[in-house]
Amino acid sequence: MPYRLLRFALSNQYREPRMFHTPERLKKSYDMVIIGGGGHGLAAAYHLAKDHGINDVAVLEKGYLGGGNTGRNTAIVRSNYLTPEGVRFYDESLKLFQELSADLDLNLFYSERGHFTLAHTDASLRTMRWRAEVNKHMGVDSEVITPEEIKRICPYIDLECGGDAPIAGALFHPPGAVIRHDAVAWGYAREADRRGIEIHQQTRVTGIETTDGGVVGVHTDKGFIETKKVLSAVAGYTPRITQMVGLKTPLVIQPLQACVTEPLKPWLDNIVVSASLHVYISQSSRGELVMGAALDPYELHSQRSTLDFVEGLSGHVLDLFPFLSDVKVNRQWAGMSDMTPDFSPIMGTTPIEGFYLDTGWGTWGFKATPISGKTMAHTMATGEDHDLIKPFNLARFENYELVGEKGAASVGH
Amino acid sequence: MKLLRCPINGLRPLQEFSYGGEVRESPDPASAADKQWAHYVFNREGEPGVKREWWYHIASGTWFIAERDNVKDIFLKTYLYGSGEQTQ
Amino acid sequence: MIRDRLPPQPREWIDRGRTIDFQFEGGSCTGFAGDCISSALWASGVRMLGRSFKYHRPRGIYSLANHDVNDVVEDGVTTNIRADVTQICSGASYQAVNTFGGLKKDSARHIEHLSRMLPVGFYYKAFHTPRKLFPYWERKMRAMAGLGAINPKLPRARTPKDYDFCDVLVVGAGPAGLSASIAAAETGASVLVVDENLHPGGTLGYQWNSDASAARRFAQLMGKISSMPNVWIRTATEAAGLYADNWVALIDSVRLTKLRAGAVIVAAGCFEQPAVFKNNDLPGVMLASAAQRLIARYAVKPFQRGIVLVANSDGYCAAQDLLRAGVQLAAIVDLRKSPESPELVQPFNAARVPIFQQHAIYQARHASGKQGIIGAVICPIDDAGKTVTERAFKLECDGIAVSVGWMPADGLINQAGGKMKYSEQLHQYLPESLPEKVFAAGRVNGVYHLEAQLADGRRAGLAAAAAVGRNNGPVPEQARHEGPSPNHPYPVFPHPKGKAFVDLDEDVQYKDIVNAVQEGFDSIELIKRYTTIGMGPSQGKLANMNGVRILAKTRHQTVTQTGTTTSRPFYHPVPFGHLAGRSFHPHRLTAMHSRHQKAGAQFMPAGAWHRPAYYPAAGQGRDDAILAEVKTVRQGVGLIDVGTLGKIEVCGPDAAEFLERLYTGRFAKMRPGTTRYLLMCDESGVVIDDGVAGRLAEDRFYVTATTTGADAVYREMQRWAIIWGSSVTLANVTGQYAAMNLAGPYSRSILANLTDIKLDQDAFPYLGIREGVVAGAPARLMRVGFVGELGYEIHVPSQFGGHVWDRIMQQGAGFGIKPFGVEAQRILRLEKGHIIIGQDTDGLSSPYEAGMDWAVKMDKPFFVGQRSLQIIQKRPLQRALVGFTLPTDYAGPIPKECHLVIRGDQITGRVTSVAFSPSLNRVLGLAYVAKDQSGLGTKFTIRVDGRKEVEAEVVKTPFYDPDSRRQSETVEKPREAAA
Amino acid sequence: MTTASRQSPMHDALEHLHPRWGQVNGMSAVASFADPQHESALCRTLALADVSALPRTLLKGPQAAAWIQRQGLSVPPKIYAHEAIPGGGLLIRTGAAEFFAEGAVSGDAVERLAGEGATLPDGVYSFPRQDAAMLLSGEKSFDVLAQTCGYNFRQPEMDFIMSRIAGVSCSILREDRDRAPLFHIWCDASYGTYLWETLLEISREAGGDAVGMSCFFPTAIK
Repeated sequence: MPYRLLRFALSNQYREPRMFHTPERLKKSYDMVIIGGGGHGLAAAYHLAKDHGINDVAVLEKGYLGGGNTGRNTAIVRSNYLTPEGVRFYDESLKLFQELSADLDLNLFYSERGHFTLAHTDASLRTMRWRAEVNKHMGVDSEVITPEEIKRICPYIDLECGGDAPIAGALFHPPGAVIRHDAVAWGYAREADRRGIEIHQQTRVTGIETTDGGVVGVHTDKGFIETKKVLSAVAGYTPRITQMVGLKTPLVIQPLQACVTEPLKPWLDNIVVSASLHVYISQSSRGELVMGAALDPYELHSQRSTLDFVEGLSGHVLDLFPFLSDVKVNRQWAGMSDMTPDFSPIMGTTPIEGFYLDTGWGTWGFKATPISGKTMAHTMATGEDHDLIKPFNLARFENYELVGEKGAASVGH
Repeated sequence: MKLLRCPINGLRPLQEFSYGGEVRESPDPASAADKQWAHYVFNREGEPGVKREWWYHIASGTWFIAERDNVKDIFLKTYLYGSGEQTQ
Repeated sequence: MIRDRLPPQPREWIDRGRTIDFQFEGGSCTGFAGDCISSALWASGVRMLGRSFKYHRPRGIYSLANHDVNDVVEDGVTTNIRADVTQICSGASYQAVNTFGGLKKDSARHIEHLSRMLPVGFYYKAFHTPRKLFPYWERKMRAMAGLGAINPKLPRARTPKDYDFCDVLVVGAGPAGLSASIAAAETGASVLVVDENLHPGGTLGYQWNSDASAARRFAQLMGKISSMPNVWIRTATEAAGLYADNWVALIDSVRLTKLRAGAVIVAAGCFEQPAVFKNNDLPGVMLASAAQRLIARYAVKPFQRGIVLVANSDGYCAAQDLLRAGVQLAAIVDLRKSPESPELVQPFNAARVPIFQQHAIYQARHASGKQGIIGAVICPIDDAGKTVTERAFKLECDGIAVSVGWMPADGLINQAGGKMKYSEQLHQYLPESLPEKVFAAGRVNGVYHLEAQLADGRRAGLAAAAAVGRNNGPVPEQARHEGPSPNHPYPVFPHPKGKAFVDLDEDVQYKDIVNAVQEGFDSIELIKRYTTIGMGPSQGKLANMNGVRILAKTRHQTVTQTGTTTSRPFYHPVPFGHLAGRSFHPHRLTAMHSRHQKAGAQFMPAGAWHRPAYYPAAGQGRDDAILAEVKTVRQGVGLIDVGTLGKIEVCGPDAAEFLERLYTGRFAKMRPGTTRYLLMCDESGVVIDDGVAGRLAEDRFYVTATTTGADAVYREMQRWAIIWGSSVTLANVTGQYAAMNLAGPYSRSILANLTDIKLDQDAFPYLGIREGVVAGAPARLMRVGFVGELGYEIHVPSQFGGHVWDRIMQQGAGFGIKPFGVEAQRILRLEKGHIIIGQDTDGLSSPYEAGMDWAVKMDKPFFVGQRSLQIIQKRPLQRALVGFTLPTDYAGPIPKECHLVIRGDQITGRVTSVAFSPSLNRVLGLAYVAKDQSGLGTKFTIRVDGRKEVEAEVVKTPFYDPDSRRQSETVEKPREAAA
Repeated sequence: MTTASRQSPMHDALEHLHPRWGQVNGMSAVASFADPQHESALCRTLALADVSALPRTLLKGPQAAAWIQRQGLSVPPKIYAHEAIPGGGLLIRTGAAEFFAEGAVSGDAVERLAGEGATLPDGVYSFPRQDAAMLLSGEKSFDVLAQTCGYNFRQPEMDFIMSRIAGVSCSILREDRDRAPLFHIWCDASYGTYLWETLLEISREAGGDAVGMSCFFPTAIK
């Protein structure tokens, strides 16, 4: 047993300090305000303080830390994207994730499992090869493998998929990992808090004040704050924020659902994704199977669950692993995904001076948490879009310069 | 599963339909500036609220308009395009 | 041996006529039919039924109501079987899950000695440095986690699902539910009552076990219901989820029923809540309602000498049941100053059972190995509810029954978006706002007295009937609970040493919550995620309430200020098999499918279709088969099934105008009898589909679309027709027509003998379309050039497809005709430089990038995508699709589709199509390259497998027969065939 | 005039059941699979039959209604209303200007409606309907439908609907025969084999089976 655990045994009292504080009240003004106390907002706060020495920052969270999509996604980390812009960005993220437990001194259970994206048709196999080639070019460990190789690494999988959609091959991404998602938010919050950044939970933004095209302050249900720089990092709630500054975006909010089974002894080490079956599945360190599927088919600003989601998902899980018929689904939930037309994020500066966007995270936001925090912090500190996110600026749409990730992201969690 | 009332086929489960996106007025392509057109092509009314949407009943091939509260996920009324007439 | 079986009980569930033998942990046991695993074991004197999740502490019966998640077994077939609700099977052999070396010897039990090192969230604070060691620790932790093990041998269950409908669904067949169903049914509504228990009755079946008047009530209710034709009762059926518009998932042992209910009445009763004290988890400590279930349902004596911890009259009733069951009562410990009424106490005075008012159990004392309890430490509590430990004293007992309060089973209400509000008077949650057409009845409403429950059920039944338009009569006011609350506001008695559990699923202790708050996890949602309280298989039904109370107390808040977590589906976990059902996989077959099967075709999926990929001869490999098919078409004649192509008829006065607005080309001036290529863009100017338009008449076009695009294209056509107000009549006839392409030099010679249509070059030129009869069937013929040989696409009503195919194959036999598949067609069209939408284009390709400028008529007044293309035109082209070849003598690895075009360290494009062309005897393909690489003769580099680099040259397309002579040349019947 | 032989979309699935074949409108159609008494008994409990051999057409266009009237047929007044075709057959209004006609084993009403051998007037267009057509018959047909379709077929107003069965778009008409429920089911020919096999599997689990056309057209099968 590690010494760190012994110290618990050696003390009579429980001496663990607070991870984060609850400030008495909002100050009159801050250098910067971050809307959204999820992974992205907290990571941005952490990097503002750590990389740029800026700590006069308030993080405003209408609910509780990591209560949005940070705590609702299926916690998969990977970088086997399709476009060079995407791969470069997500691979930086993955590298930060690998060191994150040490950097935040919190065990985030970062667990490299190997990530399969199954192909059931030669058309999807072509896309897999496209991704693999781009990935390899960018130095990312990613390979198209045969059904036999899949079987060797993941012996329980039924290559026939119940006969309806036999597996033709897969994109295999060894660094693909899962991680304890809530802890990511807590770790960033603790380190930001430790560096003097204020985290205000249960604080709702009600308006953003601008004069001649620039931000001057933020209205909240706890009073007005003067500030010149505001970051919106609220995923599914982004349209409500952009509305406050009169900014139009391509975002459409659609629910993404997920569910978990009762805990089982470990049997599935890998992360298995099938785009055409619309299912992705991994086993958590608690032993639960964590699963998700495609987006719900229409716009919705709520987190309701549906029965047809879990029916369809179950059918596809059994196509892959027929012996799970008697395993029980314990709980289902949903998050609100902020979808973009090209399945790439919208990040950085906007036409409104001092208003920064970190959105368009659709179904791929969690895996970008560290890098979006780092690049958005840089962008806010310097006023210039970080190089990694230049391709993702909102202006790309009116310039017809989309970054086509669709082939990699459709169900590529 | 939700129920949706098709003006032709009546009240049916949502799985019989497919979603066609918001009803959007195209600016006049001849007079619209490039930015204005790009705005029409890419941007959406993403805010929560009551929207006019296209819905399609698959089995019968029927397009119609639904006014939906996309926060409560409640269909307020549905009617055929052009006929503002309400169907309960 | 059946040590603790009681004499017959009035409404017991067991069949004493049928004994059942089974094994538990290797030992043989006997029970009666109708016993659940837990009751049969308990009756045989087994006390340790399982071990806990984290510390592997012994656990016994706790709720006997589907919440005993520590008493979970596997039977060698399936796993995570809940012993407290699963009936024993004869011959079954049960093992407790998550033990290491068996339940008794479980080596993991030693973890508890380390428990001081494993406080809440310990795993967040260690094992991560050095990083390379974490995988080792993770393996160890994963091995400890999890309950049952999967059985990879288990075959897939395809259990049927079904749909059902009713006016009113009543969840819960207890007093409130039964009376609600009667009231609703009396209005004429169709009523379905579901209850997760094997038998109806709810509390009437165990809490009122020995109350004669309650028994009479029960008989009346059941009698009435059996006399009503419009009430159905489904027992052993659980309402697992309540979704939008009263869409309800009903789960029984074999199937999922998807029920559409007009209205839903939640009369699911309450969960009895535990008290928190040291060792409150060990075998022998149980909820009073569990003890009553043991007695009333299974006729099992819960223990020999017991203590009853009470905070309500239900506890006194339970104590009486225990006395009647022959249990010696060491004491009744009442948390309150005094009971509701003196009558409650009298029977116990008579039986000389000491009653300690305003006392609490401070600790349960355990036998060695914690496999049972031997006594309790009791001490007074002050007015603030704190234990006065210096006045503590011990009593001996082997069981403790806890009756300190209830929480409504409000899961369905929460799922449906209803709001529950904590009542500081009743100390439980009560419905604040109910969703439309959802109602609550009975104890969910905080109504506890039997007659009041019946009245409240009646009210809910009438209200529900009114909601579905069955009842116009008056709906009475809702009854309220009278008298003191049955729920104690804070049944929590911490102990400085030892473990007092709040959540038995997850082994969450009192101190874990206090410590988590100290670390800043001070909202209920954060507490849940940090301590994992409520995350276990029972979803915190017995844990969340006390968790909230402890958090509230620690933060000096009220329970209302503290709030609660949202409960989500499912009410109880549901098997994948039930949810998946048969899982239908609809697929489409062409009219000639059986012909392809007989010809030994290898099929490939295309959307929902199965299409022949190629037809290997015996012993022939894939590539050889495909090359042979290509040769056949180029040098002789082949026949391919193209029935999966989208086929849409566009008719009416505006037909031509409509196509001009929808597609990029011009169609107004097309002469009837001709065809023209179609290209479709979306509004952003991206290429999305293509096909051919054949003009059959001034007002009638026959339009094809890609196999996978057909449905979407037709759907968008319908929508544009509405928006534009076009006077067109559209019909998607994709499935109505079989279609085949007869291609190759001999095609005309073959067809000539089968049709009345004049085929000679002048009568039926290239790109013509004709209607007539082929092989006796009404047909449409198109001369199209996709594969680049003389060819005829033949469309006939699908029922004729097989016949026409056969006749052509017979007629072609003399010409060596062969069927060919999609793979050969891909090579043939590639030789002609024809692109495939979706393969040679991607989600962002403009017609200009795809080299389709020729198909785009920008000078038209309007077409979909035109305005965006005007913008795109102004911008420098980033990439271009070009044809390329490798040197004829090239012998290296052949590039594959999606291999990259590389310049320096830059990706400038990718290969979209590539193949060895048997006709040109060299490798050729299509690729996206940078604009400045797209000039004819330009050399560029493709990186192939093994990071090798291959130089390719940009060449003009079509590669094969550039001036398309072969599409018009005819070749007479070959001599050898004539002979 | 066509001389070619037609085949049911389910032909091969039927062939596997070794039926007694007959001829209907130039299509080999199943007369029966088993003893006729047994099959007609099944029709009262649960039976599935392929009736794809019946002639069908789809008429569309602003003048369609007028054309139908001119053929001496009464035009169904509103969408999804239907009329019997004299001499056998059905005419269903499937849209404001859309009509679906199915003939019987004899007669040429459908051919005339489709304008075969004549030219249709402007504003009327006819299209082939090569549907996989089935009859689901008997008391237990409700159980089969309950496993495959989310529509409540027991509600009294159930008449003609377009919905999904086992994931396939279908037209469904209820038309009871001598007090036994009878459902016409039409779907795209390409889904025929899948839908037939799915419905047959479920029907057999429920004690039903496939029957021939003779059950419904006793004299007509040659």
